[in-house]
Amino acid sequence: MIDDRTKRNLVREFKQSPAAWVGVAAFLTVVIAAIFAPFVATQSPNVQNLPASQTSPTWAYPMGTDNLGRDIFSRVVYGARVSLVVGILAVMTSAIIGVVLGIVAGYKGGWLDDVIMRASDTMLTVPGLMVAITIFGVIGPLQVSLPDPWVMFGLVSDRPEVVQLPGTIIIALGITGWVRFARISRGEALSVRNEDYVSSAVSIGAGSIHVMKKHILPNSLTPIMILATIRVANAILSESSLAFLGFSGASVSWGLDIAYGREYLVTAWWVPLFPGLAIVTAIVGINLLGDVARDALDPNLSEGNAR
Amino acid sequence: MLMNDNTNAIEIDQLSTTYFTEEGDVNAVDGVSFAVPRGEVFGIVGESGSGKSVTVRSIMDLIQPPGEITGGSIRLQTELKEKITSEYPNAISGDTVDLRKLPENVRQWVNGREISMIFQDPNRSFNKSFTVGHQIAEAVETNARTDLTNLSNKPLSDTIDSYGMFEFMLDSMPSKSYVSEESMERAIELLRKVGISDPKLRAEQYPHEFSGGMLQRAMIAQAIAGEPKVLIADEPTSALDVTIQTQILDLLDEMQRELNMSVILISHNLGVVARMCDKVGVMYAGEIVEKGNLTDIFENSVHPYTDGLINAIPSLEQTSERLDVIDGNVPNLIDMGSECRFIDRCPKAMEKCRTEPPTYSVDEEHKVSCYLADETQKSKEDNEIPMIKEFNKNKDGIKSDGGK
Amino acid sequence: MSNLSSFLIKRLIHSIIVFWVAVTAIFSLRLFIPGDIATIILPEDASPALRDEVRSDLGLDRPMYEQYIEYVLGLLQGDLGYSYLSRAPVTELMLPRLVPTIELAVAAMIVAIVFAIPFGIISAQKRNSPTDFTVTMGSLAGVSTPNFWLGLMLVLVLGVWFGLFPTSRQPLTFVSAVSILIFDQQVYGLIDWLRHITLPAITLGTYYMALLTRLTRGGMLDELGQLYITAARAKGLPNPIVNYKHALTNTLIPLITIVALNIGGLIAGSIVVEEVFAWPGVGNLFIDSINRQDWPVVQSLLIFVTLGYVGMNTLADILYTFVNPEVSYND
Amino acid sequence: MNSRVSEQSNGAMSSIDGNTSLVEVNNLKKYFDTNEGFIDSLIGNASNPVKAVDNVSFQIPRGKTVGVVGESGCGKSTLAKTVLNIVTATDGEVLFKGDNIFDLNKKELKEFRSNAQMIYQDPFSSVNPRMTIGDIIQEPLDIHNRGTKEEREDRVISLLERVGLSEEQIDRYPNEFSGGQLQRVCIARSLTLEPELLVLDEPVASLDVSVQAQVLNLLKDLQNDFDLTCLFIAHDLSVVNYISDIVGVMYLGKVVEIGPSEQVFNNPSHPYTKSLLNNIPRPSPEEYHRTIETLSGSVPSPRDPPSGCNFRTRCPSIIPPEKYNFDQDSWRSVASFREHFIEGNKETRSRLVEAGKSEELREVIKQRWGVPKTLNDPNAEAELEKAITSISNRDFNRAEKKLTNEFMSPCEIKEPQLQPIDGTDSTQGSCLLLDR
Repeated sequence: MIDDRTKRNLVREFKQSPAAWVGVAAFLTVVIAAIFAPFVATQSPNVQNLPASQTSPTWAYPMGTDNLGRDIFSRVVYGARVSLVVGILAVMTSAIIGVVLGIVAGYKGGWLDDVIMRASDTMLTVPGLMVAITIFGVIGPLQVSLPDPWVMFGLVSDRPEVVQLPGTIIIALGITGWVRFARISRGEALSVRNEDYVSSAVSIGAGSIHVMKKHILPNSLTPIMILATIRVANAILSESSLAFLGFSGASVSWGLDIAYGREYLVTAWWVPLFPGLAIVTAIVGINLLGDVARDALDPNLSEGNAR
Repeated sequence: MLMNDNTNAIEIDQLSTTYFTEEGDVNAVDGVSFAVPRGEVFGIVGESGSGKSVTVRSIMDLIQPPGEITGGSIRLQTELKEKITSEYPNAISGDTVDLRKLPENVRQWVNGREISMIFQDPNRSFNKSFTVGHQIAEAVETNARTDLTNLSNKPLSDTIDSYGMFEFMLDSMPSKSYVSEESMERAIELLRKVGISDPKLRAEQYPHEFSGGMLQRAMIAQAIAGEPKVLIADEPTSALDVTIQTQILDLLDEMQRELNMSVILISHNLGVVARMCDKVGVMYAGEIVEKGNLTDIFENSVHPYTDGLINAIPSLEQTSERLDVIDGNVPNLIDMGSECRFIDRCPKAMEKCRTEPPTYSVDEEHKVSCYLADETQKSKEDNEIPMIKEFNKNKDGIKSDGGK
Repeated sequence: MSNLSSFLIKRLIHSIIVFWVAVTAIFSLRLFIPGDIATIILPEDASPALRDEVRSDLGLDRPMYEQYIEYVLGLLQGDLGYSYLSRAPVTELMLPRLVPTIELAVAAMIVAIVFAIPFGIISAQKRNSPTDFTVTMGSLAGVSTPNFWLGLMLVLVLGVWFGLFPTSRQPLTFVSAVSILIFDQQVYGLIDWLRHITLPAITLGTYYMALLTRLTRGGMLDELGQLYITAARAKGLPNPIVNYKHALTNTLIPLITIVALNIGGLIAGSIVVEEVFAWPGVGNLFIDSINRQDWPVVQSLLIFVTLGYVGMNTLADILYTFVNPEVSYND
Repeated sequence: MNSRVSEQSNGAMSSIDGNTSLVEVNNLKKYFDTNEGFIDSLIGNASNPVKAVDNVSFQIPRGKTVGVVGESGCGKSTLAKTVLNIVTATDGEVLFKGDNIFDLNKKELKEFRSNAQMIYQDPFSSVNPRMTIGDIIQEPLDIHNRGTKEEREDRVISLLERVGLSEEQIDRYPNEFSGGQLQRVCIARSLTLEPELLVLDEPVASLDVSVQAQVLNLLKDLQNDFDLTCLFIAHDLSVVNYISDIVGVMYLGKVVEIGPSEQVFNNPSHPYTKSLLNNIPRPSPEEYHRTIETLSGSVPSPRDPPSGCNFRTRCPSIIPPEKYNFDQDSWRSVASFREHFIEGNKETRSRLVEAGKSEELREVIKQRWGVPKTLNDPNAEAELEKAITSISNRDFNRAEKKLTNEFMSPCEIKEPQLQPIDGTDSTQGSCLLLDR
């Protein structure tokens, strides 16, 4: 998928803009924390150690402890897991549904286009967060727990074997997300459809499946990729907001810890501070990577001499 | 031809503009020189990538980063010489003013008053959110507000900078508008002058309600608002149909004669150039390779590129079996070597073409930078080094042809 | 039929269809609600007979389409039904909370626009300069900061440590603050209102400000690259006219529709911000009704938001046609 | 391209027998209706279609090139797309080797598609930026899945070399090529399936002169080697003259003149063709300030074309009414006064009335539309005077009726038909002047 021209653009991108490096650094820290959580975390996130409750950040507890003496650093590291998984899963589901519907609606047009566009108009009238909260009200937290591979293979001990994920949030974000993808890919399909290379393929006798696969989709990918990065960032924001409001099934989550830390805002300011910083780091990383992807994938951003 | 008798409205000498891109320094314009006597039309012909558009935008100081004018001088004949001499003595050379030696704001002020420009695509040259009449009146208003012909005693740069952020805030109040009543009248008068029917009504309309030809007329009206000495037309009719093109070319001709302007006409269409121009310069890869009057260029041209260009056009009268063709493509202008830039496409390339050919004078007006000129007529070789030429001119202004 | 009026009617019909579909979707929530309404309302030990009586009283035993028609007709007359818990009409519950939410939303929008437009312009003017870099990084941070965490931090730093802003909860409404100003010429009402609304407005407005700055900067850069700007410079126009009169107007026109489209984001944001500042707005009511399964209130709030959104969008489209001359004639 | 002389004998138009013409277009119409949405019909927006192609008929003889020229908005591009059934026609038929391509079923249509290819104006937008050059040329073979993988690759390489590109460029991307090179790739792609018919929609319009010459030479050679029949659309008459055997001139959706290009270019008969040829600046010193009689105004909107002959609003030789003898200038001035007055809005009429009595009114009319003080034909002058007096005493309808009855040109009533022009072999023109 990555052709050599995109590689050249990527190299140029990283050579020139420091922002690209910051983006990669931020994103990688979050990804590594998420994948190797048991190793990175100094102790299990749920272990309570009452005598050490509310200690300010020291070497033993780099981010201090909450009132039950739980190590904030470990909780933040495990929180990365929930946020990333939710972000990626939600965006993947909404991307697949949205892009397929959008491309077909944009290229085929006709009644399918009208139906999809009317449905997406209606979905957009209510903000995603409210829809998510309503769905939560209807079907409850729907906890999903996945076994932690590291612990399962016994590579590490006294860490939680199970990762609890907020099922409802993933579904809700998936449902509200597809609309954005549908609109973007429909717009792209509409504009690509008028290009001469598409009408040339049609005039050679290509079927619509062939045209959509070979011409419409590849040339609509750039804006979809950029939207994907924005939606991942947005999903993480929504997940933490919902957790903050109490609508999340996960046991460890950045939003939850911030809500939890609210009472101790004055006495132990570090409890709500660090999870928030973690969220900002993750989203800044993703947004910067989105900018890099946009420049790298742009087909006409190449070295043609000054015409 | 830097004739001393002040017949030249504008003289361009060794103008160079370079684009500093990541891939390398593209010298889009490299040592271009020509002069346009008052009331004459000078045509610049060339294909895309030859640098003709960059040349005229450099004259108007419209080059945006990463582009930059890196050399040469743009000398303009202007009655305001005394005013300028008193404040910017170093900008004076002979009886002309070198625009490149003027500060940025004065240079900007010259646009629209001494030199103005019309562009190829009229639809994109007007702001779609304002009426055509208003935009023309803007041009009139700018000239009126800093009209120096009455040579007020205030220094030049003060009058120019009199319009800043504060004045703009004031003018954008609904009650007060930058454009005064008189300017609007003058704009309507200009619209009538360029042949637009019921101009009062049309002035209130927006650019998208004009046809291509009508909008180009409006652009010409806007360009002559300040009665400039020099008018630059960058491919004025390339986006128009043939029948409309003739109307616009006739209008340009009429305006040029009426205001006795010098015109620099840019075009890739040799027919348009033949119809309008007194003298023609053929540009290739950032240089003027041949320049002269119409018969020099169309009938006894020396440079192989000029021949190739003329023979490549299919003729209307008879149907030739095959067009004789220049093979290959325009070279990439990054870090050009010193050899002739046409060398790898030239059917008559010689070994000595490896070094940059000097400019030969076939006759008084006909200049060509190609060794073939040397071969054919053994014409007067002229390769004075530019520095000495500069010195000669200032010393006693003797006539010295030079420049490619 | 002039082009313009046929465009307006087309736009209205479109909005009505969208609103109607949304209302139907919200109504159909009733099918998915877990358990039985009566069980939610009555204590566990209530007898089945009592439950049936409550159900028929609320009209839940009639076929679904009848309930739907009754619901829609009720909507048209502004009757949003009764809260399951407090038995009070939903309108009574909602209206008093409307004012604080609208105040907050408008304040947040003002904060966003007042800072975003100038920042966007300056960073576009001085491209790749230090100011441009700081503004871009600032707006990136603004877009990546969760508003509830930002609120907490503002309260901590500005409220607790520096004590500039009150952290207590009883704000006056703008109307009462102004009435104090007018009737008994006391300015304390207004100051108090201002001190209370600043932090929530900044919290809610930050995301918006960052978004608008990026859009203004991008739009301005696009416009400055257009041929008509080069032509304006060739005309000898002074810089303020070229940059602000020509480039800025064309940058702002598309922003109208984008701002309207993002109203949804603002309402969602206000739910979270109201939770952080315990702001007595519609957001709080929404969360309580969800937690307490008070569905009529939830549905009415959803419909209210939809109405607001559809209304704002139609308004934005109409405004867009008046501002952008090209659109109104040949839509 | 066999030389022009031999072609004269079997005149393209005269021999109507089926086998010499590969394509026959009869009464082709394509109307674009903008207001047919569901909500539009609800509000009752009247639908006035844009008549892009309005009843066009011509033949393309096998092995020949038919050129179509005309200004922008005359419908030549729509014609190209409708002939290949890429855009569905409103009416009429297109016979390819005898059978109408509009009635073909899906399979037959795909077969026709492999036989008829199209080349577009902008090379940069007619190739998929994300495909390599090799894939682009090979795509037609993949669509019709002809031959094995190796056969397809060999075919692509041979075509690449045939159009003047080299084999190593096969894996390069479009943004590494110039406009001229990309147009060669499009030509190679169109020849992969060895079509019989090639439709070219302004193929060299966006290329520079030297590159244009290279592509035109390539097209001429390929037409002989591949025995192609071409429909060549362009706005540049010299290019069409160079490449086509038969030329059709279009104006506002209709063909106003069609015939052997030698004939049409050297002695055109239709006034529009004459002024089109006259308006083109020649690249030679004699062109300097050559006086050209320019056409007034611009192309009217295709949404409501002028009644009768579409060209009448700009025609330099519009036919005056038979009953008076007018010279062309005074007739044109009276016609334009009448037209402005009848469809003129309140403002034009009120300005006329303010002028007061008929003498000053006559002066205003002379000044505004150039109507001479006294017409040379006495009874025409009398009629005009009557009309003007009724205007001055505000009786607009009487003035309108008078002007319409007395000063109506046949060009405004009768719509000219395309019919052979005597004195030419097989050239057709549609102008009332021709059947005098």
